Order: sequence, then C-alpha cells, then structure tokens
Amino acid sequence: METLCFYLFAALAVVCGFLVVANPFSRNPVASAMFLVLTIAALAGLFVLLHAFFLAAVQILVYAGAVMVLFLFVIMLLDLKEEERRSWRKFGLVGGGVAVALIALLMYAALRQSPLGAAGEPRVEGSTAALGELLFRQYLLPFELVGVLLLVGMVGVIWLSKRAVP
Amino acid sequence: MMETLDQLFVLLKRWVVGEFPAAWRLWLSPLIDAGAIIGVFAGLFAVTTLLERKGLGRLQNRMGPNRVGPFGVLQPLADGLKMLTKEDIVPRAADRVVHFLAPIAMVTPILLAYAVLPFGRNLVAVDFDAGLLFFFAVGAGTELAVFMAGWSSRNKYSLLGAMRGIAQMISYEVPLVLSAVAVVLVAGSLSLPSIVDSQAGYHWGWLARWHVFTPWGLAGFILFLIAATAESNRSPFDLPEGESEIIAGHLIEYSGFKYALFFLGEYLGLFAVSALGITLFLGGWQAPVPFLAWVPSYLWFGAKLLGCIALFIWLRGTMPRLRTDQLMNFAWKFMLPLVLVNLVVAALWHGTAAWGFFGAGATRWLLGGAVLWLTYSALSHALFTAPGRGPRTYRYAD
Amino acid sequence: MSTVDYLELLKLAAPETIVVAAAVAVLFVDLVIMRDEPMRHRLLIGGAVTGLGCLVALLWLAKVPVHAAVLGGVLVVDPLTQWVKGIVLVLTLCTAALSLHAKFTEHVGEYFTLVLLATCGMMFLVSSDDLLTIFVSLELTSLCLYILTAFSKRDRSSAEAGLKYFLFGGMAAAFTLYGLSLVYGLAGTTNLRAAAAALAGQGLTPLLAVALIMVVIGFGFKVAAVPFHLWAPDAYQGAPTPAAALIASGSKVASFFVLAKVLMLGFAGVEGSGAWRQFSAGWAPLLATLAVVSMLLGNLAALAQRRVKRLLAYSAIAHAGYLLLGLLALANSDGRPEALAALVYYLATYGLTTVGAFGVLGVLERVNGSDRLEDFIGLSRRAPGLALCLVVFLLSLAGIPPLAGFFGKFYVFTAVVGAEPARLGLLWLVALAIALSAVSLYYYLQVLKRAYVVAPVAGADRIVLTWEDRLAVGGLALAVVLLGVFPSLLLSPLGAAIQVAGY
Amino acid sequence: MSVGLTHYLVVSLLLFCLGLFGVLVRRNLLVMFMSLELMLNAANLALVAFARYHHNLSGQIMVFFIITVAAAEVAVGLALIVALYRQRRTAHVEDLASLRL
Repeated sequence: METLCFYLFAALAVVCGFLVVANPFSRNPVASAMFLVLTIAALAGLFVLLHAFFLAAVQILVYAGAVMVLFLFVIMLLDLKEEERRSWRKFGLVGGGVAVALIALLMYAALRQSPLGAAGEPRVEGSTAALGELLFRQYLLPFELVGVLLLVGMVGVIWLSKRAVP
Repeated sequence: MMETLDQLFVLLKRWVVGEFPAAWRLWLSPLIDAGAIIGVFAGLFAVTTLLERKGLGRLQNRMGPNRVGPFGVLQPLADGLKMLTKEDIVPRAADRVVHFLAPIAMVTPILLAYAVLPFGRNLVAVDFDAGLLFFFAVGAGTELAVFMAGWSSRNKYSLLGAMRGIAQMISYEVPLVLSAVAVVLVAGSLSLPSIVDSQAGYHWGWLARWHVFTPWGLAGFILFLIAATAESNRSPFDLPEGESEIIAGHLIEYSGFKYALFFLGEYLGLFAVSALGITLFLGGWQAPVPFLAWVPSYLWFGAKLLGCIALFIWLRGTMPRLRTDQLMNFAWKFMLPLVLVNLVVAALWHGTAAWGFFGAGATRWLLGGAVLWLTYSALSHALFTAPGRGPRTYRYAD
Repeated sequence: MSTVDYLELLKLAAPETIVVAAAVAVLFVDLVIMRDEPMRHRLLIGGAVTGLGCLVALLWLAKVPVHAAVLGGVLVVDPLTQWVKGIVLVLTLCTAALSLHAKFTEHVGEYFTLVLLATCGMMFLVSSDDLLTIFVSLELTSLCLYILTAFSKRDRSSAEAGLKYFLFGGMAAAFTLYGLSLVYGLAGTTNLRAAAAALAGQGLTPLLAVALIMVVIGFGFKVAAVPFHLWAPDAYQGAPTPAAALIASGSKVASFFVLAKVLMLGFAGVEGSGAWRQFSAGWAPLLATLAVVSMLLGNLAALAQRRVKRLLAYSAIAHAGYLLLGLLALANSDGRPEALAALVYYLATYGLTTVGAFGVLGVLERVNGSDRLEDFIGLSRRAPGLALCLVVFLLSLAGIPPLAGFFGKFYVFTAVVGAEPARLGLLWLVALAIALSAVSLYYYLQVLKRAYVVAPVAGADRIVLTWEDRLAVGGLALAVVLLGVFPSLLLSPLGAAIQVAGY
Repeated sequence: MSVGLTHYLVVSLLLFCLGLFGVLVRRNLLVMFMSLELMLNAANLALVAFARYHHNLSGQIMVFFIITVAAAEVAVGLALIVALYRQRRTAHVEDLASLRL
C-alpha cells in the first residue's frame, strides 16, 4: 500500500514537474502553473508518506494558497500571449538537456555509491507539538529572522509593484 | 438508551463495516464516511436553497417560491432537474480542459475539508493532528478553482471577477486564519475534536465554557463570521459575482451542470466554514446548558449549523453590497489590526488563567473586553469618522 | 529540552536588534512624521536615523565584549565575528552617507530600511554556525539587495538589473540549499562544527562531493566568481550607485566570511590540495580553479570596459579571485590564524576602497549623469580633492604600496605561499595573481589618465562638493591610506581576536 | 521492493534537475520562477526524507523555513516582473538586453 502510494506520488511529481518546465503541448505559463500545483500536491503526498503531516498541510497552504495564487495573479495582470509565438531554441534545448542529464547521472552515481542505502528504519514522527518545541527553542532566532525577511518582502513588493508617480 | 442514540451513526458504521471481510474494511470505512458526508450535505444544500429563497422572499415582502409542491417545498427538485437538463455551453475560445476541470476543482477540496470536522461526539471522519491546518490548506484550493474558471472562459468579465474573487479570498483568509489561531493558542491543539473537548463543561453548572463567552472569543467569532462571509463570496461581500456589475464574474460562461456544481461548491463551502466556526467558538456538538445534554450531539451540531445558515440568509437580505476599495480597506485596515489585538488578548487570557482571587474571572473579562473595545473604537474613529475620512467625495464624477 | 534565556539572547543579539529597530524607526519616521517635508530633509533625517542605528550598534560591539555560542550554534558571538560585524556596519554607514544626495527615489524610508535590514542579514550571516540560519540570513540579505538594485524607477536598466540579479541569486540559493540539505542529510545535524565532526574520517564520499560542489557553486554566485559572475556587471551598472556600493562591499565581506566559515568548519577534513602537481580532491582545488578563472577573466574583461561601473564590477570579479586565494590558504590548519587575519584584513580594506570608489563615482554621476570613462576627463581640475581620493582608491585596488590594497594582497599572498611551506606548491597561483595585478594597473591607470592628463573640454566648471561627500569620501581615503601605512592598526586586533575565538 | 531513503532522494534529484533544466532553457520569466520553485521543493523533499530516515526533526524545521522564504522570494521576484512589465511590456529574458552582458 505504502509502496504503491510512493510510486504513484513520485511519478505524479516527476511527470508534472517535467510538464512544468517542458510541456510539449502548451507553452502557456498557465499550464505550467497548473502542473506546478499538481507537483506540489504530489510532494505533499510524499510528505504524508514520510509522516510529516504538519509540513504537508503547510506545503499545500502556502504553495497552493499563496505562492501559486501570486503566480496566477501576475499572469492575469500581464498579457503573455507572446510566449506562444516564440519558437524553442533548439540548440539551447538540446544543450541544456544534455548538460542537465549529465548532472543528473553524476548525482545519481554519487547517490548509488554513498552509504545511504543502508539507512536504518524510519524513526522520526513529525508531530506538531515536537516541531513547535524545536521551532520556538533552538530555532527561535531564525524564526525571528524570517519575520524580518517577510517585512522586507512586504516593503519591497509594495514599492516595486506600485506605479511610479509621474 | 440516550447514549446509544447519541452514538447511533458511529455504531451503525461499525456494524456495517464489521459485516465485510477484513481486507475490505480499510477501504470501506472512508468510503462510508465520504458517502454520508456527501449525502447529508448535498441534502442540506437542497434544503438551504429553498430556505434561502423563502427567507429572502419574506425579508423582501414577497412570498418566495410556492408553486412546486405544497408551499413550494419541491422547488429544489425542480431547480435540480432544470440544471441537469440545460445545455452545457462552452465558449469557442475557452481552454476546454481547464474550463471543464474548474467546477470539479471547486467542489473536491471543499468536500475534503469536511473530513476533519467533528459533527458529533466521535463523529469525525479523520481525527487529524493538524486538522485545522488541513482545513485551511484544502480551502486554499478553491482560489485555484476560481482562477481556473475565470481564466479559461476567455471573457473579460470572467477574468475581472476571478481577480476580484481571488483578491478578496486572500485578503479575508488572513483574519479568518488569525481569528482561528487565537482558539488554537488557548486550546493548545490543532486537532478539531480536541478543540471541541477544550470547551467541555460548564461554569457554575449552567454557563457553557464555549470560547464565544470569552472577550477574545466573542470578538474572534464576530471577526470569523465576517471573514467567513467574505470567504464564501456571500452578500454583502459578493462583489466577485455581482450580477449588476460584472454579470456574475467567473461564473458567466458556465451553464447547466457545471454551474450547478459551482453553486453546490459555494454552499458546501458556506456550510463547512460555518461548521468550523461552530467547532471553534460555539462548543462544537456540545449542549449549551447541562440539562439538555441528553439530546444527541449531532442534533445540537445540526441546530447550530441551521442557526448559522439562518444568520447568513438574514445578512444577505439586509446588507447592501460593498465597493472594492471598501472591501479591501475593511480587511487590511480594520479587521487585520483588530484580529491581531484579539490574538494578544487571547494570549493574556490564557496567561492569566491561573488567577484565583475572588472576581478574577470578571476582572479578566473586563480587561480583555476593554482592550478590544478601545482598539475597536480607535480603529473605527481613525478609519471612518476622523476628519477627512468622512463620506466619500467624488472628485471625477461631477 | 532546555529553556531559552531570552535576556541573554537579547544581549548577544543586541547589535542586530538595534539595526532592526533602526530600520523600523526609519520607516516610521519617514512614512508618518516626515511625510510632507521636502526631499532634502527626509533624506537627511533618514540618513541620520540610519547612521545613528549603525553607530549605536558599533558602540555596543565595542563596549560589550561577549564570547558565547547559544542555541546550539545558531548564534555564535566571538571577538572575530564582532570585528567582522563592525566592518559591515562601517560599510553600511558609509553607504548611508553616500545616499544623502540620492536622486533615484522619493521613497527614502523604504530605501534606508532595506539598507539596514540587508545589514542585519549580513550580521547574522557572519555570526551563525547553523546551516538553517545561514540560509535564512543569506536570503534576507539577497532579497534586500535585489530590491535595492531595482530601486530606481526612473532608470530603465534598474528593474532589468534587479531581475537578472534575482534570477542568478535565486539559482544560487537553490544550489546552496540543496548542498546544505545534503550536508544535513549526511551528518544529521544543522550545526557546522557538529556536521564536520560527524563526517570526520569518512573522507570525501561521492555525495559529500556533490554537496560541496553545490555549496561552492551557490556561494560562487554570491561572491561573483567566474563562471558564476554574469549578474555582477549588470547589477552594478543598473543599481543605484549607493546600492551597488553595498553589494560590492558589505555583501561581499559577509559572503566571503561565511564561505570561509562553511568550508573551514563544515567541510573540515575534506580540504584536499590545490598545489602544483599534487592535486587531491577537496575544496582547495575547486577554489583554486575558480580563483584562476576569476582573476584571468575579471582582469582581462575589465580592460575592455568603457563604463566605470562595469569596470569596477570586473575588477570586483578579479578581487573575488584574489580572495578565493585567501580562502585557499585556510585549507592548511597550521597557518590558519594568520591566513584568516589576512583574509579579513583584505576584505575590510577592499570593502572600504570599493565604497570610496563608488562614492567618487556617485558624485560624478550626479554631476554628469553617467559613468562613462570620458566623464572623468579633467577631474583633477574640476575637483582636485575628489581626484586625489580617486587616485588613492584606484591605486589601492591595484595594490600599490603604501596603500591598504597592497598590504591586503601582500598578506594574502604570503599566507597562500605559507600554506604549503614545504614545497611551495601554491606558488604558481601567487605568481599568476601578481602578474594579473600588474595587468590590472593598466585599466585603473586608464581612468586616472583621463582624470589627470587629458585636457578637459572647455566649459566644464568646477564640481561643488557637499560636506557629506567630503566627509564620506575623504574619510574613506584617509582610512585607506592609514590602514596602508599602519596595517597593524587592524591586523593586530584581528590576530588577537582570532586567538581568543580559537579558529 | 520496499521504499527507502534512496528512492526519495532519487525523486528529489530528478525534480532538482528538472528545475535546473527549466531555468536554463525556458525563456519566460514566470516559468523560470516556477522552475526555481521546483528546485527549492526538491531540496524540501530531500530534507524531509533525511529527517525521517536519519536522525532528527531539524530537517522538517528547515523545510518549514524554506517554504516561508520561498514564498517571500517569489513575491519579490514577481514584483520585479511587474515593475519590468510596466516599463517594457515584456516578461521574457531575451528582451532584457539593454544591459550588455
């Protein structure tokens, strides 16, 4: 059952991930965004399989609820018909594909040779309470820092996307 | 006897599942849950449409539907038949796949959200550790559905409606979640059944320990209700679908069964968020007074749900529609500060729970209430009555 | 699980807290109080609050010496990090002084807030041994800098520069993050020292190598080392000049310091060697390669530039090469204190010099409206003092004694040679670096030639300098000369700090 | 074959490489941003898997932070696109050529 779910979610994530970056049927950013949502959902499924329930919910909440909506809003604001008219650059496509495939192969080889395969039984349970303890004790400082980061995001986004006063 | 009646559905399900071979049970149990939820709430949807039309009719000094069946009670059936038999029109320029998927993307996440709601004692499909978070997470899916509908129709009113809708849903999601966070803070759990449990018992034997009877809970519940109204695109926050302004917004290119699905999705969303409000603030399925505790828990829940729905219908019949700038200002400049202060008040309430001196409860109540009231009056003064903030003057319209 | 002593934590993180408070204060003052005041006043007040924040933080750093690591290495405060933070603060202070005549925006509050919050990110970057905190503060700094780069709405190239910076920076962040996540996965801890301890004795396993390469790629983007440098010239050119100064100075100091920390502490045990004919895998040969190509490409490409900002960008790339050499010297733990001191000294003097050069550039840009080489013609007659400062900065960048840049290079090169004392295996790198420094003299002199030798066109009047310009640019020039003549002013306290901190 | 840590890491690696491919090859800024998100998510998956199979919860905490940081980063990036679009009416990398590379 769990194995089946893993392969289902993994395949969904990878196939949708592929369709995000190189959809052969549509060059439209909206299609990419839709497939990115599916990828995110599949990843949340994998998180559940890894017993990270809290993170799975946060993943969906933040990505599907906030990040993707931002993307879609910008798509709606901009007129992006042009993308469809541009042709793929064959050279870049092939070159980039080969380069990335090589990197993937190398990394896969590295992964195969490393002693990780023998890792022990899964142990950690991602209970919300334990996460909270860690978050507000050991990682208190980065938590505050993220608050500052969000302030930066807010100030910056408001300034950048505001129309310049003539 | 009453105990059995209270646990009727739980026992029933256990019996049904027990009749099947062990290998099936793993699958059967969630299927039964899902079937029951869909059945009950689709039925409630039918009843609500009728109630709403009747109620609105009375509010507007007319009869409402009264032709189909006695007193018009069969009207939902007639509406359903009409919807199903209508022609399904898809604009030629539309993105057909997305256009088709949008209603499904609307209804599915909302149905998923019902999985974590406790409808009665032990009557919850999944007791999930982070249930509240799950509820909001899947709720986020509806925004995508609104986008899909608005974008795929290739109609400018659709797109405008979708943009309005998404902006509104995102803006009001912040106070919605934050008012719920206050409850999480005090209850110390994200699991909805344990939040209900945290409201068990009675003060002095008669006043239920519901969160709504605390200063932060009362303010939080009101804020939650307002945000929930906006989340479910209901009047007075129905700008995305405003018929007179943008001819029903993202729904404009939908007809027949797909339209019915959207309609269903909106009502299911309304029920879900009402149920959440009940769970968070109104003690869930618990009885308001101890001597009525014998009434089965799901009946109490149903009664509270119907009460909430009635409230929403009343609101719809009473309030005029807002303007977009009013809508946004209200969310960001009024509700957000208030809900943040409410969070602080809830924290103080929780922190002073150990006070034991005589009159401690009253002191806490007065303190919390005073802080909230001061914030409220300061905000409303600054936003609505301060000099220069009076009635809007139209610079360009003259 | 132990409880947190919040007061102690607040005391340790006080300088950063002061900076954040100053940022919020600037925003509040500008948006609420100074709303309808004239531009000039708003700039002055905003700059004053910013400067005040930096000064108070500096004072705190100087007056409250602390040495502690709390929360399992999330915050590590020792004399060395105090010094580096001080340097970053001084650079921010200078940047703020250069911004007082900003013409690129009316949004003073937002601008100074972002400058201060970027500084806060850099400070946390410097004083954390924790992968997670490093990542978050890196992102904090980067986000501020992206926005600052795109801050000018009048300039068409500003948004474009910001976007390019963002794209490269985002990719760098993804690489760094993936590398760090592999480190975490292999070691099972987010603390750098603990990770190195957990991985000790395993040598360079393939997955660790992948992690190492990814981290180096990520930071390579950050410090603009070739071949990850493509964003730098565009970002420098498109950004408002003070923002470019911050990117070139403060951000560079913090990024190099944290890279040194990650490599030195986190990847301890997999140094390898970049010595001639004795390559062994590890981070040293990786850095050696990056250093060589950065020095080569940076210096050669700078020769062809017609715009001084781009010239400074390529010169920054070349300097990243020299600094990578300095990191290389850290691979050998024998001479590490000296090498670290040399690196920090180089970073400090380079930061001061660059800010100074951008300051001069900013004045010229304000007068001439562009930064082409031709705009420097006749500078010695239009503004003799400014021209003299320019001489100091550019010659220091080229590494001419007795200016600070010379001693920076001298100490770094000595440290590199000393890192492999037995066989002088790294001598080839040093020789290359010296040769390329000679090349670099050519393009710096190109600028100076126009300033001093070429006759000015008729009608170019004198440049009027304001007191803020004089103070900032003059002060920086003085500092560069002083640190050159008396390098021990900075070196000996640094050495002592490193002794105490125990690297 | 039971699912182990390596399986999750392979998925994560594939996603990372897909994201990298997207950033390198695609020329639409929005799709490039989405590819960046893909890369960050690959790191998230690796971290959660490591946290589960190895030692402790720190990995999950890291993911929590990464999600937040990624959201802020995307917001800033999209604001940059909007700012650029206001000036140039484009969201295409090839049109970013007013600065010489």
